[in-house]
Formats: sequence, structure tokens, C-alpha cells
Amino acid sequence: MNPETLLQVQNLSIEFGTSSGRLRALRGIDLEVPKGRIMGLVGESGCGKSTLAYSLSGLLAGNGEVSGGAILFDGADVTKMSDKELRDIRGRRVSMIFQDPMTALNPVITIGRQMLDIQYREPGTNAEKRARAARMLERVGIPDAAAQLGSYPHQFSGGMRQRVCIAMALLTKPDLLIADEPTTALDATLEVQIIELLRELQQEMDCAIVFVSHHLGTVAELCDDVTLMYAGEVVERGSVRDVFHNPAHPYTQALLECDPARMKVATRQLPTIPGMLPNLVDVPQGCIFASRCQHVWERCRSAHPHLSKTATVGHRAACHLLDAEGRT
Amino acid sequence: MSVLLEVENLVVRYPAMGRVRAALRRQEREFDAVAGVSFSIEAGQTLGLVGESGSGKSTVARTLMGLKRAGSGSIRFDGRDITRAGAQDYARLRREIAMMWQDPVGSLSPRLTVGSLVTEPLRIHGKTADMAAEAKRLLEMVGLPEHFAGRFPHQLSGGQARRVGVARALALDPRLIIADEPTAGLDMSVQAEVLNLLAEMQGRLGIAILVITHNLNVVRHITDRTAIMYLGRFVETGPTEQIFQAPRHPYTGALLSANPEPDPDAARARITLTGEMPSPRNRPSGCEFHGRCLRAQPQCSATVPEFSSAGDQHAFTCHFLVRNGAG
Amino acid sequence: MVLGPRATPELIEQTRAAMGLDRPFALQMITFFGNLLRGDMGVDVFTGRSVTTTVMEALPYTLALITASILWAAAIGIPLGAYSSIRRNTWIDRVTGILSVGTISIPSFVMALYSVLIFAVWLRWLPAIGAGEGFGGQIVHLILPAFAVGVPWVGYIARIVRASMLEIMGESHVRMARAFGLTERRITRAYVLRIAVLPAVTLIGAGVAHLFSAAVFVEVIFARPGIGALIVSAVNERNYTIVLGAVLVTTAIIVLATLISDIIIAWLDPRQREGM
Amino acid sequence: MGDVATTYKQPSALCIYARQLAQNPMGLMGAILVLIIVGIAVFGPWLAPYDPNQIMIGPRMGPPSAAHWLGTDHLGRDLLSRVIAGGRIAMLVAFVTLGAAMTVGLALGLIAGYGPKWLDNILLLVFDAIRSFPVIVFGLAVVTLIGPSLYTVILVVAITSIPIYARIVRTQTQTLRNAEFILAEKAMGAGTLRILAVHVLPNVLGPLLILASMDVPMVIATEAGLSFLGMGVRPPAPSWGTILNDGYNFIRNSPWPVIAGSAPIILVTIGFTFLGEALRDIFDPKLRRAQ
Repeated sequence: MNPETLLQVQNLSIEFGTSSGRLRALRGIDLEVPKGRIMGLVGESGCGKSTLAYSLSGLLAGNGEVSGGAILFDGADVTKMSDKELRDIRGRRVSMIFQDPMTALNPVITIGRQMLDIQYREPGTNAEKRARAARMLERVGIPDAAAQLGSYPHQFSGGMRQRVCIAMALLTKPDLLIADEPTTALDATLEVQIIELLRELQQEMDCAIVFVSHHLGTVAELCDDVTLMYAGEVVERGSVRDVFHNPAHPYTQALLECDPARMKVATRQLPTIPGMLPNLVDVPQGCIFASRCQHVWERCRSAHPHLSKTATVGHRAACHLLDAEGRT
Repeated sequence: MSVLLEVENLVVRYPAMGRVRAALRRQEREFDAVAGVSFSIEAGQTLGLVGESGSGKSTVARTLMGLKRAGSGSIRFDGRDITRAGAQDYARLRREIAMMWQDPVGSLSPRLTVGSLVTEPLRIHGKTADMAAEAKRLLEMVGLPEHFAGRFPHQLSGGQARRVGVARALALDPRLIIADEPTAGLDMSVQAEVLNLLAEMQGRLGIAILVITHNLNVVRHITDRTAIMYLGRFVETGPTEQIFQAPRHPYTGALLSANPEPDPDAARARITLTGEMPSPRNRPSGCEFHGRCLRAQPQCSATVPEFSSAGDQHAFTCHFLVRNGAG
Repeated sequence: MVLGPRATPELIEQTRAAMGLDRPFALQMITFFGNLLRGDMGVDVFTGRSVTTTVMEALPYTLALITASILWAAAIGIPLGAYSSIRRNTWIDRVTGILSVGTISIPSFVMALYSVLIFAVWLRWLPAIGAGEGFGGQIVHLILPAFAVGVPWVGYIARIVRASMLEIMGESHVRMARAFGLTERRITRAYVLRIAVLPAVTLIGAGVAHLFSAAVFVEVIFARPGIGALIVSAVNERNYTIVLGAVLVTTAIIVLATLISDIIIAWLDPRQREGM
Repeated sequence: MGDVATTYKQPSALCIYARQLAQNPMGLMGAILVLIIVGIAVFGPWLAPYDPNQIMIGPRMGPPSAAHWLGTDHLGRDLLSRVIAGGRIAMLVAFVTLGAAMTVGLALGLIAGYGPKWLDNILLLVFDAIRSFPVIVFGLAVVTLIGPSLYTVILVVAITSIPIYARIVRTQTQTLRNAEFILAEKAMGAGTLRILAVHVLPNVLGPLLILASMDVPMVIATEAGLSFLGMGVRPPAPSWGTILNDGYNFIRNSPWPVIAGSAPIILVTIGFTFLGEALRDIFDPKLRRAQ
């Protein structure tokens, strides 16, 4: 493994037990996050991006189960860790920010107490820890931070709460920050502020970020690398520039075309992706995108494509069209 | 073309606290959620109303539908003043104005089938028709297969439920559709489908549409004119294309830059506004945007800006003639 | 009437005057509520004692019974509910579930009758009659009645605590606490239980009325003095003043209990403090 | 839309619910118990071996025997026959009072939840005042005024139950009132009556019926309780409460009358509670917290 690699997911599969059978939410996920880089995890609802994000710190829902593969965090497999080992990395080396800041903080405990609690393994007196918490709050832009330690979450607005969550997540200077759609619940003008803040703090602390989002524009703006997911599989990954300039997978191409922000001229007929997500209990054979793909050919229906190299280094896509033999 | 809907100086108030508390604190009991907006829609035209949460945009919709009383100002539909219309007038009006609600699934009565849902307006207004045939016709119009008539709302995806909402809105051949966040909660590819459907209906049936949204991208391709709302007032109105090409108000500029195109090399000039939208219960002095504006001058906190014209029905409220929103 | 069929007209007249019944009805009511404000609920015509004294003598017995019942029920119900929510779907959770559903709606008088039958008649472990002499005696005499009143509440409390624990465990702030590596023990005790007991406090506050109902039966069955026993004997004797006085005191206690539960909730939940 | 073809045939809803009930052991047990108890109450006169008030020649306070399955009471009456006759009274009280309380509660709850705010405030105050008062103490107060009888019991239980249903209907109605689909109906011009009947009622009725089924034991307990105190059904008419009262006076002589009087109460309680719980889980898992 490359010493610069912080997180490596190898052939990861996750299943959920549901009343209609085992839902194969993630299948054969491969990805890599180098130290100090920001990776965007992008896809539409139901693609499994949040499941993947939660599994990175071992936080799967009760009915979820890793059915294969490994998540190597700094060389250690997260999927095989005991509860104690998981706790040791959570909040110290891996932190999370959640989608809805309104519910992410405990409503009956003061901000200060919650920030003190997460430092329970750190050295120092309570007074030092409180001071550290106050400094961090100030850093994320909470006015009058020291006094706000005694406030309860409901006394803050949504944008301020998300700032508090970011302060908590970065308080212990983690190596990896997992941000699950941290701006989706916020208004556009507040989203910009949060993105800006994340970028500044990332540069200051030099941590890696896995940034989950469905918003292509935000990912293009913030991230270095991007991984695109569709129906539980990685369809394309690479640097943001390569992927967004030269999308190799038909799904990525279609998704980029759908984004109204990309269109310079007003049109009455926006491009769409016809069809529906496949059933993940009874996963179809062949390429997962075959039923909605414009370039589908016979091999797509029978053989499952692997992540193939493109013309650029580090840019890969799971499409038969990229396969040298297939292109004849 | 004739003016279909004309709103003048509309004010809508909400109670902020109980009567007793207001008396004790000697404060105003009510605040203006909508503080004097004027606009008009011509027959077959589309208007976009854009603002963030708390801007009062949904309150405008509810007032137009008669679900909320106007505090002052006037609303005229097809030449008739409906500001204080009684139940009788509204019964007639509701055949001509249809509404699409924000929550695609939640706005459908959970125990009715899709077939009954789309024909519900016919039943409410006592139309006698072959309901099954009507359901089939309406579903076909929005591109849903006939057998969907037997399904219940919870068996639909967001996009399908949205289509049912459109079908229901079309049931009585309305002249105006008010669409509140028509793309909320939908994925990008589905959003485009819904917008295409709305554009098609407007083009084919000549229905006027008022689109209410927080996302400027939504209005760009389907509206003729756009109004930007901040704190219950319009800060900029004009032809949609002009607003996109040459935004005049700094807030419009910030909103435009908040939907960046997915290109890492495109100009990263996102305008970062400081702070959050103030509460309409406690309005700032002067230009109400001055606390967050990057170009604010001493004058801004003192004087209320009037509407300045930028030609061709393009108007904005800023003391400065901003050439480009990005400054 | 109160005096029975053999009362002479003069006697009736005298009694009516003493009770103030010869005055107009509106005046009677005004006098009654006026006196009530001063803590005077009139005179018991049977014994000639002040109603306030009679009711206030009975009240401590009932309060002791209700407090003891709810305290032991909460002391067992809250940990039981919390434990079975953590050990969800294990045998202990299932047993707790069945027992709480089973005991919740068994009427208190059935529970009381069986406690008498088993512990006093068959096993002869505990006394079943009266309130006991001296502190120790009173405690011993309180055990069976408090058991009978409290048993359904163990089930009530355990159930509601379990349900709200499970709901809160699924909330996003708990996931966040886990994501920060807090121990499960700390999460359940400091982060979850504190919110999960809120509905239980509301339940108990609103349930004081039910506790009074249960106390009526238990006091009759165990021949304990108390408000409940007082009301039943007063109803049998058609002693309206006592019934009215006891009912008023009961109402006051219930209002007080609601107030106390509101204060406890405000203390536990900062979101509730705002509105107060 | 019966004439519109569906792509696949779905099993009927009732069928699914029945199967779910059968898979829930506690629910199944409850359903069987309820069926047996209701059956006995309905066919009581044909099932009872003796006249419930007939005094037997033979032992008083006798233990169970071949002739008297549950034994005899202090007057030598057959306890089984009295328990069966008491069951008829209990079921009668339960169905009459719950029917009345539900109807009135539904109407008041809809008014409070959908009507003007001031009316809601007044009704809520009345509901809460009644609800916060001990049922038995209220019952005793009513008995002092109008005297003990079966009708007093029905009146007391109905009055004290109405606020429970009214409040639940009110809360549900109020949530629905602000739901988008109701606003949508209003915007389409639907009248208040249509909204209440077509859109609110079907969403309120289910939880109400389930709660009512869980309240049957409460009603029966109140009837038995008042009768136990001598304030309900008048002797010699048999009620489970009067059987218990008779038995309590002689509890040191024989446990059988107490056991005979309480066993049906316990069985009814368990039956209806388990059934109600299971129904609630099947129809509306969200309701679990409302209680």
C-alpha cells in the first residue's frame, strides 16, 4: 500500500436484511483516499453513498452487514475491528459531520458539555479542554464563543449549529473527516459559507475529507478527487478535473448533462436520464446501468464491467466501452 | 396579451406572539411575512419567485390561494378583485387556479388511489364525467401508464408522485398553476423531467405558471420573468434571461453564484455573504440587505433604496448601479 | 336526607340553620367558596368536627401510599425499561414486555385482593389490616398496599421508557455521539436516558389521578385510613360535606402533581424552559 | 377505480392483517381469548348450568366440584353461573359505554381539532379537567348524587372516557389539518365536511378503534370496581365486582369466590390488551409512543 494512502476500500460489499430479501446496497466498492486530499462521493439518492460513508467509521445501521471486502484505515481493517478498537479511532482519527444540523446535537446537553465529553480521552484538565473548545468555536465563526459553551443547541440557528458540529469534528484534529451532505439542509447563501469554512480548516489542519454530496457544482468547487456511484457501485473515479472535463462513463456524462447549472443557454427541453433504478434485492446481471444507458450493447447485458483505465492516469470508469477488446 | 393575475403592494402578516405577551412587552403582535410585493402575470406567461427559506415566497402562494388573508394591498385575477373574495367567489376561482404543493407524496391524500386523486377536483366541483376515463386521460397527459390509477401515494416514487400532482392540477383546465418548489426532494435527472413536463404543459395548453423556488436553476429554463425575494420584499425583478446575464442586486448575484456549474476550472468566484437572513420581526434599517452586503456603504443602513430601472421592465432595489452581481 | 326518616321537623330546621342551608343557594355557594379560600370547608354534621380537620387527617396516609407506590415503581420500571431497550429482543426484553403488558391493565383491586390472599392469608408474612403503629409498624403496613398500587406502574414506566429509549437511540445525535467514540455506557446514561425519562415523568404527573383511584380500593381492602376510605364511607353515609371536601383536596393534589412534573421536565429539558 | 386493470393481483388487505396477527403469538392468544369471552357472554344463558341467583342445597363456600366447577358462594349460589351472568353485564357495559364515548369523542375531537382556536381551547380545558380527575372518585361523587345503578356506571365511564378519545382525535386531526394534502384539498375548493369525511376520518378511525379495543379492560375494571365498592350493579344481580365483594368478606374462609371473580377480569384484560397491542403494531407502529 502506498504510504500516502490514508484510506483504502477494497471490494467492499454491504447487505441489508429487509422483509423482501437481502438488499445488496453496496457491491464491490474500490476506492482510495490519500492523506490530506478531499474526495467527493457523488451520486443520486439510493446509490449507497451515505451507507458507504457510515461504514467507513463502522457505523452501519442495525440490519446492515459487511458481506465482503475490507476498509483499510491506515493499514488496519475497520470491518474487523472490535467495538473498543472502533471507539479508539472514532472522534480521534476519524470524525463525522451529518446532514441535518438540527438533529445532530443532543438537545438537552450544553454545547460545552458535549464538546468536553468528546475529549474524554485527551490529556489535560477540564479547564484546558473547555478553553480548547472555546477556541475551536471561535475558529469556526461562533461569536462570543466562550459564553456560548453554556448554550443549548436549540438556541442556535441551523447554519450556526452546523458550525458547532464542524468545530466538534475538528476539535481532536482527526486524520479523516467524513462529511455526509453537510450543506443539503442549508440555504444556498449559508452553504457557501460552510464550504468556505471547510476548505480553510482543511488547509489548516491538513486532514483528508470524504465529502458526500449530490450536488455536482459543490463537489467541483471543493474536492480534489471524485468518486461517482450508481445503484451501489462505483462507476467512475478520478481527479475532479479529469472526471468533470472528460467523463468516461455514460452515467457520469448523462448526470453532468442534466445539471441545469451547466447550461449556458435557456432551453425548454432539459436532458434527462430515462428509466428507473434497478432492484437491488435481485440485482440484474451485467452492467448495472445497462437498462438506462444510451450506448448499451450486447456485452453490457451479460458481463459485469470492471473499473478500467482511461487515457489519464488515476482516472477509471466501469464501462465496457473503455475495454480495448470491446471497442472493436 | 391580457394580464391574468395582478398583485399590488401585497402585505401578509403573521402573529409573532400571543395577545397577552404582546401587550406585556409593548411590542407589535404581528410581523410582515410579505411586506408589500407587486407583480403581474399575463395569460400563458410564466413567472419565477425565488428566495431562501423565510423570504415569504410560500406565503405569497398561500395568500393567492385564499388560504391566508392579505393584510393590505390587492390581488386581481382576470380583472376581478379577489383580495377579500368570499367562499362563493373562491369556489369559482379554484377552478381557474390550481396549485402544486411542495411535498410530492405528502400533498396526496394517503388513502385515496391515484385514480381518485387526479379526479378529485372534478368531484369537488360537482363535474359529472366518466371518472375512470378522465383518470386515464390525465395520467396519459403526464406520461404515467394507465395501471397507476390503482396505486396508493406511498407506492409512488418522488418523480411519479410529482406527475400525479401535475395531473391533478390539470384536471379542471386551469388558467394559472402555482407550483411551490416543484423540484424539491427530487434527484437531478428527475428534476429535469418535471421541469420539462411543466414547460410542455405551458407550451401546449397555454397555462400561466407561477414557479416558487429557492433554486435559480429551476426558473431559468421555464420562466419568462423572475422576481428575487428577500425578507418579504422583491429586491430584483425582470426578464429571466436578463437577470441571469446581468444581475443588478448584490443578493441576486450571490444566489446566482450559489449554484456553480460542475467545472473545477470555471471561475470560482462564489460570493460569500456574511451572516444569515435577519428575522422579519426585527427588520434592519435602511436597505434591509446592508448587514450582509459586500458593497454596503454608510448610506445603505440609513436610506431605504427605491426601485431603480435597468430598462426593459428590469428593476432592482440598490443604491448603486451594479453592473454585474459579482461586482 | 342526612338525618334519616325519623328526624323531627325542629331538628331538621336546626341542622339546616347550622349548615347554612336556609340561606339562598347563591349565598351558600359564595360563603362556601369564601370559606374554602381560608382553608375552611365547613363542619361535618355527623361528628361536628371541621371537614378540613377530617380530610387533612386522612390525607397523609394516602400521600404516603401514593408516593411509596410510585417511587418503588419508578425505581424498578426505569432501569427495567432502559435495560430491555439495550438488550432488545433477548429473553429478558420479551419477559419484561409480556409482564408489563400483562400487569398494566390488571385492576388495582384485583392486585390488592391477591396480595391479601397470598401474603397475608396464606403465607402470613405481612399484615393486611390497618395502617400500623409507630414508624416501623407503619412501614410494614405500607408494603402490601404500595405493592398492589405500584405493580401496574412498573409495567407502564418500563414500557414507555423502553419505547422512548429505542426511539432516541435511532436519532441522529446518538449516531453523532457514537461517531465521536463515546462509550455506549456514557451514551445511554448521559445522552439517551435523560431524554427518555421525560415521557415517563409526564405519564406519572398525569397518572396521579389513576393513583388516587387505586388508593380508594386499596384503602378499603386493607382497611387503611386515607382519602379513598374516607370518601367511600362518606358516600355510604350520604355525608355530602365530607365527599365534597375530600374531592376538592384530591383536585388540589392533582393540580400540584401536574405542576411538579412540569417543573421536573423543565429541569431536565432546556427546550421546555423557554415557554415558562 | 375497480375497473382499471392492475398489473398484478394483490392479496386483500384483510387477508394480510389476519396472517400478520396469526404470526404474532401474543396477538393470536389475545384474539382467541376475546373470542371465547365474547362467545360466553353472548351465549351465556344457554351455557350457564344454573340460575345465577338460585340458592343451592349443599355446602356454602364450597370448593370446586363436579357439580359446581368454580364452587359456591357464601349463600350457596353456583359461582360459574354467576361469573357467566356477570360477563354479560360487563360486556354490555363495555360495548354501550365505549360505543357512546367513541361517537361523542370522535365528534368533539373533530370539532376541537378542525374548528376555531377558541373553541379548541375551551374543549381542551374541559377534556383535561375531566381526564385529570380520578375515575373512581368521580364515580363515587356521581353515585352520591344519583344513587348506584348499572346506568350510573355507564354514565360515569362514558363521561370519563370521552375526553380520552376526543383528545386523540383532536391531536390527529390537528396534525392532519396542517398536512399538505389537506391544504391541497382546501386549495382545490373542497368543503369542510368533505375534507373531514373523506380525508380526515379514514386516517383517524383506525387508531381510535385500536385504542377502544385496548380500553375494554379499563371499562370492565371500572364497572367491577364500582360494584365491588357497592356503588355499581345492585345485588343480587351478579357482577364480577359483587362476586369479588362477597368473596372479600370471607377471604379468610375460602379463596374460591375471590379467584372465581377475579379470573375473568384478568383473562379479559390480557385478551383485549394483547389483541390491541398486536393490532396496533400491525396497523400503525408509530402509535406505539402515543400512549
